[in-house]
Amino acid sequence: MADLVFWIVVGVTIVSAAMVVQSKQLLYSAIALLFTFVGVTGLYIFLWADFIAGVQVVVYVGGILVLIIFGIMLTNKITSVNISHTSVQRGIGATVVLGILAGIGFMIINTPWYQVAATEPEQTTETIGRLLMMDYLLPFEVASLLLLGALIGATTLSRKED
Amino acid sequence: MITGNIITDFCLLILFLPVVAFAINIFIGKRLPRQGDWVSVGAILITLVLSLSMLMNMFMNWDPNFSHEVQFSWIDLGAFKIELGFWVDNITIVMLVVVALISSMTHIFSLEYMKGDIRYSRYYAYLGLFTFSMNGIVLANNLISMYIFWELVGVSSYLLIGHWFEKNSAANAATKAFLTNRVGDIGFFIGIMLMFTAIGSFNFQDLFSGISQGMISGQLLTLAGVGIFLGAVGKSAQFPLHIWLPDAMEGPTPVSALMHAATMVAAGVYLTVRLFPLFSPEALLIIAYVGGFTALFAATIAVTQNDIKKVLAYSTVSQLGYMILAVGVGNYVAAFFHLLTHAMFKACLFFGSGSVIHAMHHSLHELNDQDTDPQDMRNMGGFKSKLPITYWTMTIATLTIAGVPFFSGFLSKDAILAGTLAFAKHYPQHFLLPLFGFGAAAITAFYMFRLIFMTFHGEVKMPKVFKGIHESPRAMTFPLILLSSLGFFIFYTLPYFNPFSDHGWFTELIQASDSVVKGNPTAEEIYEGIHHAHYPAMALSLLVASFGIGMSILMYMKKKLSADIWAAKMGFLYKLSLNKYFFDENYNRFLYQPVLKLSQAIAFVDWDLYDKYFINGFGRVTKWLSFLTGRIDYEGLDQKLVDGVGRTAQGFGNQLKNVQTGRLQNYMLFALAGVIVIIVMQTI
Amino acid sequence: MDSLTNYLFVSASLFCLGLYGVITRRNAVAVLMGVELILNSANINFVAFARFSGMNMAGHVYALFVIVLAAAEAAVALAIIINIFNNFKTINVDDVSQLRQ
Amino acid sequence: MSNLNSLSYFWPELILTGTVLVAIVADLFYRKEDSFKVAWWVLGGLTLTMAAIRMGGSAVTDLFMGTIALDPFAEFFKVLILLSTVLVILISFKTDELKNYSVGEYFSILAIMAFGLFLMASAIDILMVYLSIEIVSIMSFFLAGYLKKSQLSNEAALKYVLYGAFSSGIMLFGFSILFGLTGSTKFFEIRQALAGLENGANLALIISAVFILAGFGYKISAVPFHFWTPDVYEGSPTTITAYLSIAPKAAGFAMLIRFFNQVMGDGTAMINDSWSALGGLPWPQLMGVLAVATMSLGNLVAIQQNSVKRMLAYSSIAHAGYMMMGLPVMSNQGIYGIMMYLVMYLFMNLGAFFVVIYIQGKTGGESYEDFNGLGWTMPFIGVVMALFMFALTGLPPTAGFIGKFYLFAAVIEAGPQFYWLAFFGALNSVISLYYYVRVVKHMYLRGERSDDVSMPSSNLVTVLLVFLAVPSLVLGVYWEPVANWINQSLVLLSSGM
Amino acid sequence: MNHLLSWIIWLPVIGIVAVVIIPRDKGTLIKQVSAVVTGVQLALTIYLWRIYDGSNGTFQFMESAEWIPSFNISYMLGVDGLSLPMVFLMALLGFLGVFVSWNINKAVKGYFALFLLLNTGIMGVFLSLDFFLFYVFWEVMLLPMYFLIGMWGGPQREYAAIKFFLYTLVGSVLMLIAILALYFTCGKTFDMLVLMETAPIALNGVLWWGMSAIKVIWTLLFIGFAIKVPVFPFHTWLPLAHVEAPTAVSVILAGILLKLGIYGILRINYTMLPDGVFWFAGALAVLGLINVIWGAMCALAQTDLKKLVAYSSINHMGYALLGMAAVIAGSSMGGDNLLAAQAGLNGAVFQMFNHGTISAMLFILVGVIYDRAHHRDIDGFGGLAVKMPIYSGIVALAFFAGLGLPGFSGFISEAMCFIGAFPVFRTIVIISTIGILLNAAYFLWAFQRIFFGELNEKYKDLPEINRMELFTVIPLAVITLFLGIYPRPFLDLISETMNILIDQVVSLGGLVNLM
Repeated sequence: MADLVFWIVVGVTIVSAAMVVQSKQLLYSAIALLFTFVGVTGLYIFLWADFIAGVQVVVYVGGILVLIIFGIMLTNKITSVNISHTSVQRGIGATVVLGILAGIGFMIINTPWYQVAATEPEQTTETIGRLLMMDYLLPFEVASLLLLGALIGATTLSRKED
Repeated sequence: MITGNIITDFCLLILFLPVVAFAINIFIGKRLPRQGDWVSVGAILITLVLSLSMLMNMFMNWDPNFSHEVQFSWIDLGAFKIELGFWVDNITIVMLVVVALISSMTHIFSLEYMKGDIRYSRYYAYLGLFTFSMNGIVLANNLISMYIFWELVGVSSYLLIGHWFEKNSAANAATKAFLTNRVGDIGFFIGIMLMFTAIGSFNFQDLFSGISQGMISGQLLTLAGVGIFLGAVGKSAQFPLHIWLPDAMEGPTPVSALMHAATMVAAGVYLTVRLFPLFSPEALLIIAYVGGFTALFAATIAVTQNDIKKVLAYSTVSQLGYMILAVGVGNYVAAFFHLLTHAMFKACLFFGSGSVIHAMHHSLHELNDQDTDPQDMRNMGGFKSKLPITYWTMTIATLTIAGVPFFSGFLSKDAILAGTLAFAKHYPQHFLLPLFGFGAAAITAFYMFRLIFMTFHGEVKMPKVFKGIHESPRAMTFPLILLSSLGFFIFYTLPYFNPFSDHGWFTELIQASDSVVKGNPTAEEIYEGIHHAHYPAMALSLLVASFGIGMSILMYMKKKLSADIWAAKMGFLYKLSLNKYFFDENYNRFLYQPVLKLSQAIAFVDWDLYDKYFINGFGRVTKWLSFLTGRIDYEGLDQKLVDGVGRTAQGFGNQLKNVQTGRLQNYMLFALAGVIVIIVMQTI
Repeated sequence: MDSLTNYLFVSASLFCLGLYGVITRRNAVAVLMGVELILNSANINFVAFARFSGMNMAGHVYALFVIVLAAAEAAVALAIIINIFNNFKTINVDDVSQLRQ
Repeated sequence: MSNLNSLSYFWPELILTGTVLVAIVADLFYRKEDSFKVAWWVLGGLTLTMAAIRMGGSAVTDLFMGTIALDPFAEFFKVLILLSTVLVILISFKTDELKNYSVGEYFSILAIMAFGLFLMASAIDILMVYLSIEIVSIMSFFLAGYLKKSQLSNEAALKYVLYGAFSSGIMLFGFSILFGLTGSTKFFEIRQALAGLENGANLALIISAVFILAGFGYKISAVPFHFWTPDVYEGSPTTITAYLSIAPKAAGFAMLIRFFNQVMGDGTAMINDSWSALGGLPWPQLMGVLAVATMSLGNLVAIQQNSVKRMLAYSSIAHAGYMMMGLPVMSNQGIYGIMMYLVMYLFMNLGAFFVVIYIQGKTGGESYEDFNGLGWTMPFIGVVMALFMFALTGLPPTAGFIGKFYLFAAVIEAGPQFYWLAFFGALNSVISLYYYVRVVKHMYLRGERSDDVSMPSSNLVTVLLVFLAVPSLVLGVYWEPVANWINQSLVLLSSGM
Repeated sequence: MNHLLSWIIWLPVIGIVAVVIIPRDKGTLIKQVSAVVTGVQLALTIYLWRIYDGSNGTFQFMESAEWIPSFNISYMLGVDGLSLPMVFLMALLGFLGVFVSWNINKAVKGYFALFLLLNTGIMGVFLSLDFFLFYVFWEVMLLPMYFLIGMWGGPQREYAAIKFFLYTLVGSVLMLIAILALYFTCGKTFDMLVLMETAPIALNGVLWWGMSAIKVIWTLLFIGFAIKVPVFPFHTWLPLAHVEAPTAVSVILAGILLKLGIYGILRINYTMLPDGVFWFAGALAVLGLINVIWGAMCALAQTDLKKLVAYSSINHMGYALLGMAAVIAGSSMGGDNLLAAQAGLNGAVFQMFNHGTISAMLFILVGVIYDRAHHRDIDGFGGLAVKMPIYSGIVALAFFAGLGLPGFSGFISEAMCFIGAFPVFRTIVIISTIGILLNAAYFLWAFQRIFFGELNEKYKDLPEINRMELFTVIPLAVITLFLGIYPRPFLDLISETMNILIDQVVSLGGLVNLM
């Protein structure tokens, strides 16, 4: 059962991701992206990463995706939702990408990955929090500066100059 | 009595007085009274006096083996040393007198002949330079200074031939003379290098002793000898480098007398005489053949020439050939003897022709005739009455050259012919050498009398011109008289008086020394041979001379035989001779033009191909590469190829195209491809 | 399902699809979506590696930061895109590339 | 070192953060016309930061639980970054491009970027690496697109952001693999784990390293990750172009060196003269090929540019290529060469860009033709520009030569197997002569002597140019102090503490 | 004076400062200052010549100071018999060059500043004993040269200038690689004196890619120097640069710059890579031969007088190459023929000096006629000897000196080169003697076309050479003549140094066959 669900999640993720990059309608791509994000969230759950799964839903689905859809809407007349967009260099692009996929696949199979069995933790949030406050305090603080900068930059860019 | 140090001083004076005169005249000559000619004349006369006093000294201290050498260190690098200096022996002294005498005569002759010339002082300056260089050759005791003065003689010849450089022919002749001489000089220089490499010295004595010790022998020695001889071929205008000498007649006639008859061209002979001991038998044979052939060959050209100076020029070549021939057969004393006598009579002949030309020139000038060639014998005739001194002196000189007894030429020529005869007797396979000699003798007699007859006898060809002909002034006739009188045998045979034998002070004081090369006959052996051949040679030479003179009389004086008909009969040969065997034309066609063409081709290759395409090609390839890289970098792979159709169908009119990124994808694709490449490279 | 390689293959597929999107899409927003796929694939890796190496939570922290930065980046990118549109919507340009003309 | 203890070593960064905040706040109080006054606050802050760095002593330790390193090596790059930031801010006073914009944010963002660059130079944790690169990138995006009304600038920003996101995505994937292989984010732990890996992991290692290299290569614009460079350089405000061509490149090199030395190398650098690559992989030759490709491409494309600014942009790729020559030899000398080159490059390249900015203001263009006869009409500018051009070419006695000299020396010292690298480097400097001298040609050989001679309009321009030109020349004649400084800075934190 | 050499090098820099300070409307003052500075420099070099001890061929008047201790770079100067003549020649031509440039009116200030800078650069190359210093000076020359050709040159000056620049830079970057290779393989020092001792030993048997390191370094250095000489096939920058450069710059180019190449080969290749000398001597001789013949043939075909003179430089440098190749005669392989080695090497150096004076003279004279007729087409003149007897006389003198006429110094040096090379490279030397003929051919033919024949009516009012021009030519002519008659003062000065050089090559080189 769990296996079935897993493969369904995987299927949803990959198929929708393929739609993201394939669809001729930009908006369809955005919607497919939603399913991808959700699928990835599912994978996180399978990986016992509850906190990350939550963040994924909130930030990606709730934030980034909305942002993207806004972007699509804002850059197009709101009335026409039917926005087609084109692709370039599909053939060669696909070749290159398949090459990379083959390489990575080969790597995945052949590499003796470092694996340690572990039991499922109660929840990950606390550990993550501790890590953030201890080992990764500096990145945590720095990230805030980054966000501040991004904020300033984004407002500067979007502000109408007079 | 003059001793060592004084001889050195004399030699220094003889050498440097003319060059001082040169310096004075070249810099301030124009501002001096009489344009400075007195400086040069004075200097050369002092030189003459000094040389004569050395000659007197030679007579007083009768010593056939007199030798005096001084030298100083010119270059000293430790191992590599060059010492320059003088080597004075009897040959040197005689040669110094010849140079000084002819040069003085030329200076005096030119006082009148060159009067009013626009570059009068420069002319005298150059004469000084020449005398200096010639004396340098005469005095040299080593190959390097020989070579140095050798070249300097070439330069003064260049300057003097080109004296009237406004005339293209003169300018051409000057350049030609220098370049042709240089061809010979290359050989000379290679010879010097061969000698030096083997022996390590340039000094003549060292060379002789080195060769006798066998430090250089066999083919190498022959090669070195031939190389050195090539220098003589150039300077003495031997076949095939004879072409410059006739052209050199573009120079003022006194110059022709001095350089292109008496001294400079004799330098080649002098060189071979000086270095005779080091020539190997093979080299000598080559020398003999070149000389013999030249003697005959030039004579055949002289026969048909109409320009009075050209006849004399070819005659000079022929006579030089004689001398070379004599050296080749080992009879180098005879060669030097002939050099001496030839200097006198040929200078006289040239001065004579100068006198004639001078007279013609004046006459034509008065008539305002620019077109008539004052040197063409066909415009002359019957001048005997108008130019008596010239006529008589030239006739004496002609008799001398023709080898008529009682004149010096008879003695010297006889000695040479005897030598060839003796040589042929010893080596019958070289029978051609005496044939060359006797043939040339016959023809010489013929054409020289032809010259006299055409110029001074017969009917007047141009009466108008004839009217204006006057005997030359004393400054010009004096040298003529002096030199022609030196054509009598007596001056060379003293203290003996036998018109049929060259035995005299000359042969006693100037004695052949043995060759240092093994295999060459000793001087004694050669002398013996000549001695035996003496009478047959004399008889034969008298025969051929009288034959030549007789033919000439018949043809040009008595007009019993028509020259034109004979010319027509000879047809092809006549044409060949008249056109000097087309040497200039063929050289031009097969040598100069190809070299010029080659040089142009090389310059073209260098500049328009190599530089333009190869060197600039680097730049071009870089630019092309840059363009190519730029294309790839800008455009990526051509999008039309990759995804052309879809783009053109849908790409335009889209609202979003402002946000479309175009080539960005290409960049990313390239980056990705790069990643793959790197991974592959790393993995393999 | 409890195999590391499964997750890695999923992530590799996502990664490649993302790459494909990035290099084929002409629309900037679509390119951005491709980038998001790539980031997600990396995150799957991080989390999966964390899970199979004895719950190494550093991976989770890393994933967390990636998500945050992705959000920031997306915001910035969209701000730029919108800015371009705002500034030039009235200008009729045939091709976007003014550069390199 | 624990977080709390680390703070006392963290003064420069703290001051810099404070500067950012002050600048942001100060900006609120200025009207648009006065917004450039923010720069003074920033400059003040940067000066304080510099002072803090100089006073910091030369401790070698890790900070904040092993996320960043404190060592003279990082300090060296921080000084370079500060110096270039200060200079760019000063130059920004004189540019016309920013005239119609409120520039308060511009300076604040520059300060944040400097902060990011600091972290890049000292990061020893792959999370920190990613984070710092992102800070720098995002700030660069803004700065590149700062001229909102300029289509070029907008495009530059767009391309930059997409390309940046793309390459950081790839890098991130690489990091994730590395994490999977080693289970850690800290450099030293990673190295230890890698050292114990089996051979079968080599492919994974290679792939992750190459993916990571894509991110670093993007920062130093190495072929084939350089494609964004020309577009962004041309579209950005010229001041930013100048900045981008120096500071992020310096930080990128610092990071690259640190990463390949401490993670991919055997980690013993700065102790021995040379180190070896991990697992005996042929990194050196690959790096050499990339270096040659980078310099050749930069040069070849620079040749055909008609705009001096674009030429400088491409040539900055070439200069990155020269600097990369120091990497493959894997020796102190190589790193020494890179550092030396960076110092020299800072002055001459900023100088060249400043002249271009100045000329843009004077003639309104940046093509070669705009430089015609400049040597005659503006003798001072002409002379310094000629100096910068010759310095960039690498002719003695200019600073550029010394930079190249040390790089070549490093390559040659590494032995004959690298001579080809030196050969190509040499060849490339000849090629570069062609286009650099072209500027000189237009300045001096074109145009005539004129009586209408003008000197720079403001003292700041003169002072700045002199400040940039004098080191460009003097360091070419006497650079012993710089050499000593680098010698002392050649100490990397080499293991976890 | 303790720092005589430094003074000689840096004096022009003082001049530059002065020139820069003088207001630009005072052109004459600038020229006068330049003249004074170079004059003082010339006086110093003459003084140096006088106090230099020729019987001791080692370096003298050495100066040494720390410069960049961290890289073992020092400021080290010294002069020996090889550099002294070149220093003197540079001072002389620098001094005369100021007067040759007297009629420069465009941007006088810049011109003289650059001219003086060039002077410093060249002096520095000749006097420096530190390899790094050497290289810096070597490159410093390029900049002023570029500007001098590019700004004051002829119609194609831009092309000529950049071509010169690129060409020589290729050479010098290769040289830099070689210098660094020497530095690292021979004990990390730039001190030439030390390298002369260590390099021949340290490089012995070192193989790079299966090839002897000596060969590699030799080749790199040689290309660098050969471009300057210029040795065929690296010569094509020269005609162009010479033709386009202003007269004074052509004078320096031909008179000094070309010598730098040979100086470098002798100073560096010969002393540090003696094994390479033996390896390369044959090729050197062949290159010399090609230079001789090729240069002469090209000169023969020229219609531009200046180009002709330029190609004649290529031709003349060929003789020096031949002479240099002769050095191997001194070894046991060459038959212990010390004679030939001495003749060749001294001849080569002497030839350098002579070509310096002679070609300088030629270029000045070409400049004279160009100033008057505004063209240099040989066939465009004719009969000028009538109008300009003094000028034509001096040209004749210069041409004769150029074609190696005895009595002029060129003859001695050419002869010495030939004599030296002959024992070892017999065939090559014999073929190259054709050059003697071609030399004469192109010079005399040109002379004839310009000065002989009927006067070209266009030039019937051509003014005679003036005093200033005469002043620039006469010292050179006097030197040429004097040394042509009595070369000992010069040869005695250099011969000891040459002996040391020969000894260095012969005793350290040729011991092993290079791979």
